[in-house]
Amino acid sequence: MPEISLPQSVPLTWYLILSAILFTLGVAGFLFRRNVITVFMSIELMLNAVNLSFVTFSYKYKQVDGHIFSFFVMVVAAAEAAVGLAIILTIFKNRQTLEIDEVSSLKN
Amino acid sequence: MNFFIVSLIKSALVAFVLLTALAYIQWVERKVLAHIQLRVGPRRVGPHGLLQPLADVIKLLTKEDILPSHVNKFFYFLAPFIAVMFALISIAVIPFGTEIKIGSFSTPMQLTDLNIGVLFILGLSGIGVYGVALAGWASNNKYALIGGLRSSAQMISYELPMAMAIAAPLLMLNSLSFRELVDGQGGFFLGFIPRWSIFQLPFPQIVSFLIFLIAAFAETNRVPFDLPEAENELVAGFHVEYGSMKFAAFFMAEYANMVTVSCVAALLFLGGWQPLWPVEYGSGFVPTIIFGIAGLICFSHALNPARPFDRITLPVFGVVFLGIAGIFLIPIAATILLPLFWFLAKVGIILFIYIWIRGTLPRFRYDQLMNFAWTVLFPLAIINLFVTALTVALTSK
Amino acid sequence: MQQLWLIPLLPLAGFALNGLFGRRFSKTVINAIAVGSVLLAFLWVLKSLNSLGAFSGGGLEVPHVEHYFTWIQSGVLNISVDFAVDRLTAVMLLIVTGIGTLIHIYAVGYMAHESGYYRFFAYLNLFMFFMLTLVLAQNFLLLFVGWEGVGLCSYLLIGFYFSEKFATDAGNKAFIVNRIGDFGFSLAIFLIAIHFGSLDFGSVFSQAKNLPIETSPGWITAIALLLLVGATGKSAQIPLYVWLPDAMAGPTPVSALIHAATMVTAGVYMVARSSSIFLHSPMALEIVTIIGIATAFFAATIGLVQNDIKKVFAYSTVSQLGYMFVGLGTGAFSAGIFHVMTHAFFKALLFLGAGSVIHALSGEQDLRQMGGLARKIPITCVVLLCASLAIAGVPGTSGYFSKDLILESAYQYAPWIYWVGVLTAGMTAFYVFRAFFMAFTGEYRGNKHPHESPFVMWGPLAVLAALSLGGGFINIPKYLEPMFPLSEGTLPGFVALTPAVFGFAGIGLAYILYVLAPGLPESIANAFRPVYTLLYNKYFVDEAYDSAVVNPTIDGSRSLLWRTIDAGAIDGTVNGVGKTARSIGGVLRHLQSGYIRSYAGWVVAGAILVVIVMGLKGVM
Amino acid sequence: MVDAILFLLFAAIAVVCAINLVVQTHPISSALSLVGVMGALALIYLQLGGEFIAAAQLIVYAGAIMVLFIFVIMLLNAGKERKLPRRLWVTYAGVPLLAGFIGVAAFVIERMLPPSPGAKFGAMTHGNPQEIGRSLFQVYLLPFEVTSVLILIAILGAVVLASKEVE
Repeated sequence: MPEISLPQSVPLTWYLILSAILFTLGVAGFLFRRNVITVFMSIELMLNAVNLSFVTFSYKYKQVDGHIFSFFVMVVAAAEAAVGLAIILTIFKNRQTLEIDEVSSLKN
Repeated sequence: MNFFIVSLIKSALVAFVLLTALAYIQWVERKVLAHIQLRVGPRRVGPHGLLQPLADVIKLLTKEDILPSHVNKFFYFLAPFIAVMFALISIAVIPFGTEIKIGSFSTPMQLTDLNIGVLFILGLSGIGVYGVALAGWASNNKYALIGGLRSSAQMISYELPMAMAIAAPLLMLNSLSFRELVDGQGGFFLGFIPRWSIFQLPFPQIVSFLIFLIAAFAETNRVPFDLPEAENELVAGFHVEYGSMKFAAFFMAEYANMVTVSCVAALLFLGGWQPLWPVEYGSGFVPTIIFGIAGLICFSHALNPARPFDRITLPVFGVVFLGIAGIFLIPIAATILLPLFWFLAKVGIILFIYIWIRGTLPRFRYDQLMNFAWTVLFPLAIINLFVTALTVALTSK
Repeated sequence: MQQLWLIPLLPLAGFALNGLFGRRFSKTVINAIAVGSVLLAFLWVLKSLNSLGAFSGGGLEVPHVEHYFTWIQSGVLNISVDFAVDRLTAVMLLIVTGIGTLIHIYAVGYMAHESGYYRFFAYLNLFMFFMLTLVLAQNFLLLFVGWEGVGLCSYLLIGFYFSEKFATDAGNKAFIVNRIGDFGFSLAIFLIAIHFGSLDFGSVFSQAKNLPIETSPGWITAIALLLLVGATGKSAQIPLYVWLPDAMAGPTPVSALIHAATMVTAGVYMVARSSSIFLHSPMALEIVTIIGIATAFFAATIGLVQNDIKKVFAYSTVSQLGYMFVGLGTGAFSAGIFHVMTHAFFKALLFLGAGSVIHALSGEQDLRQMGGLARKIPITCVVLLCASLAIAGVPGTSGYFSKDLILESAYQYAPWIYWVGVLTAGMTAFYVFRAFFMAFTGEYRGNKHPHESPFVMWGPLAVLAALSLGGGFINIPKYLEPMFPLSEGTLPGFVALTPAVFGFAGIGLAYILYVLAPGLPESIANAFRPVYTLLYNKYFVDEAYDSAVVNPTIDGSRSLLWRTIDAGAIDGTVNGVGKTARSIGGVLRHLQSGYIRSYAGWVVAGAILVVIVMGLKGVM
Repeated sequence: MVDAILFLLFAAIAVVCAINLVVQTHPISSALSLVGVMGALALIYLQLGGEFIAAAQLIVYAGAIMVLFIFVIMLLNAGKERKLPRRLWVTYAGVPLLAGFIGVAAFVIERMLPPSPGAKFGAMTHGNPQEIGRSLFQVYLLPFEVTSVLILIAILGAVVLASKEVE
């Protein structure tokens, strides 16, 4: 079997690819899960993936800005979680369901 | 590789000491509570029940390991591990004293000096919640569930005031590494008042210390904030379904958290291993005197023993104490041990306060708890932080 | 820096306070704010002018400019908000703030029983703000801002009794007619910006000075004429004077302040300000003169037969403005400004006096319903007498000096203009005193119970009376000489005398017709019935405008714009768009499942597409 | 060498947890796997020299947000998703499509990113709290303040939504 040789330092593309994978998985979760909370968590997963690429580029350019941005992303995610979960609670109160497809009053 | 070996040795040492300490803290707690309530406490196993912890461990190990049928197995097993793991990890960044120098070789009395140690501790304490929450959820039992809910809510709520309170000394000492923090608290005002955070102007530092202590009580689910495991409401709260070693894990986790929090308090507010007054006024002899007195007391008691075997045990303890007192007189040993002594003394005092309060105070009601967190503690912490920041900004040139 | 910005800002603050919170204020507070702000502005004017040495000999020969901030910066055009004071501005400032203060005080008494009290004073303060901006502005655009602002305020105040149809109509009329003038003005500004590359007075006029005098009409003439259009709009000259008489629908203090003393003279000020442009276009000057004299004459003739006291004074305002334009056109700019000042005095006084009469008769404006008021309201009678003397140009009064200067320069320019002017002066004297006699002598014909006005009203009147008698001795032309050199050259002696003679003649005639032989005017009117009707109906100018301009416009817009274009074309297109959209949407509607995840699916598909395309690009 | 091994380790953890998040039918399992992802990412941040971000990731995300999630899940006592007869192609075409897309993305990244020196632990020293604080309170002060306002609004919104009045 061919022996694999690991590079001395991790190519930045690996990080980006990881971030891409995570993001795609997040999208998949968003699309294929029907539980509101899981969907919401998939969104968080996507945000995390984005953060990863932020941090990576901030490493590439040896600047702190990327970190700042991901910090902001976190803050926004926190706010989003607060409101989103409140909304979910309300939905549950009103409809006794977490199935996202049953919350489709937008239709017609 | 040298680094790895040293780290291995140190971590093994710390682990051993910590685990034993946990066991014995529990013994101390039982004793103190007993005395507060005018009881004797454990005294059957070994002299003054000193071997009680050992007996407990054996009991817990040998108990039948029950697996309730209705639980979610994976999480049911995962929860205690999470709890104990994160409780124990956090000790890694706690420094116990200054550098150890033996010849050319020197290493800090600390597993790793993270330059964001404080944040590290905060993060771990945040993750520690999962243990409790999962336990409560996985046991699939309404008491456990309520306990889990309570503790998760309570921990989230009290983390904010805690972080705020911590932020105040960080502001003044301008660092996040425990070692630098402690070094920053060295020295004395007017030559005799120590420069510990709680003595620092702006005087609200005492406030932040209190806030931190209260929040810490809540974080560790201790009385008066022990609602997650309130026996008379929730049977035993989140760990009602746990037995034997898994229960022990939660137990250890709780005490480990106590220790960590006390260490943090000592490091951030009480100046870590900085002595209470300068060496030139003989603060170096405090341990010697204390242990000496202890030894003498042992001997005096041995003269008229309360129990037959005290005739043997007390002198032994007397000798041990005097020996320790002697060790503190050896200069090389002293350089290493004095800081250790001061640090452990402070931690011990805080731990004693823990136990004391448990023996004294009743329990909050849940809504009172939440109200207290959000309407009293949190604003107070913010104001305190603000005042501190203002003072720092004004005093710093 | 003299902090000139404070001058307009004070009334603005007053406006803000009264406008926002006036509803809750008590009348005393409103008075304090409104009058106080204007009074403060006046005092500040005095202070800054004093510290600029305006009252000493050589002060303010060069304008004192204050730059505040750059307003518009586009290419070469750099318009900044600057205020400037030179002697001309100083005179205008004093007139505006001084008279303004007096009229504010007067209004406190006059409006005491009106509703919308705070609204009135808020508008009045706003007007002061814009007027001062207009006067202080150092470039055309800022001046235009003030210009439009005063227009707005005049609209608001004419329509103050907005419950009355005629008031709102008058307001609209004033506004629309002014639009025409402002259109010309804005065109002029564009031309200036094109040709001088700047709107700043300093640079524009300094460039203009070096230009050759246009013998044949060129772009300078164009600019001048367009400016003139604007001026005719604002200063109620032929052909755009029609709004001013109707503007009397507003409260009398408004008529006095805006439509007699200050705003309507803005046009005169503007022409005088841009004198260095006009001086380079003799043709424009000629047109100015002709318009002025024509306006003066026709307005006077109309004024002869009006029965509404305020209408009479309104037409006399128009005709006096005509005089000012004659002054400007004949190159005696300083005389024009001089007349602006004196006219501000006596015309404000006339209106306020009329207002006092109306107040006394609780709203009666028809001269035929008055008479014999001299005994009932003596003070008003006296002050009105002073004003009438002044406007009639009785020697020694303020009106005499300014009018005389204008007529002299008119004589140098062209004798026939002089003679028309003199004739007009006679008529002016006649109709003013006609009104005076009809109001104050003879028997009281009305059925009201006249009562003298309170002090707050006749106090200002007294001050104005003093000014209109003695104001002529303030030698404005001398003061303005550094800007507008006086024309020297000797004139035949009669030039200075004839106007006075005609004035006395007019007074005498009025005395004969309305005091000695009250029946005579009726018979004369019957004798010259057609002429009388013609005059009484103001030459049917309004009707002419209606049939010539207004109705065609209305019909055109109704039939063509509304029915055809709007209803047909535009609505058709809009509805058509709507229909198509709906039909397309009907198809696309099936995409909108209402399931969030299906939406997200589409988004993702798009994203994937983008990524793939980018990837291909990256590869290629 | 070590860097690579560590990275691969953490990356593996992250990916496995993420997949688990997607495939698990019970929200709490998903939540925990998400926490796992976050932990792994925090370690990766550390490797990239983002000390502060790593800590923040732990404290804010794992310590607060996810606890909130779990709290809500426990509060609503949400059960498994009920199985739907989902169409075959979703199951059998979805996964390969996903993999294919990820491949494309990876390819694109490889091609488009200019070659640059790889990451080594400790090579990036700007991620420490001091630097973050400095640029946060000097360069990005306004965004920072705005975010705080945003948070305030979010809190209010949450309170209003979750209050009893909602029927």
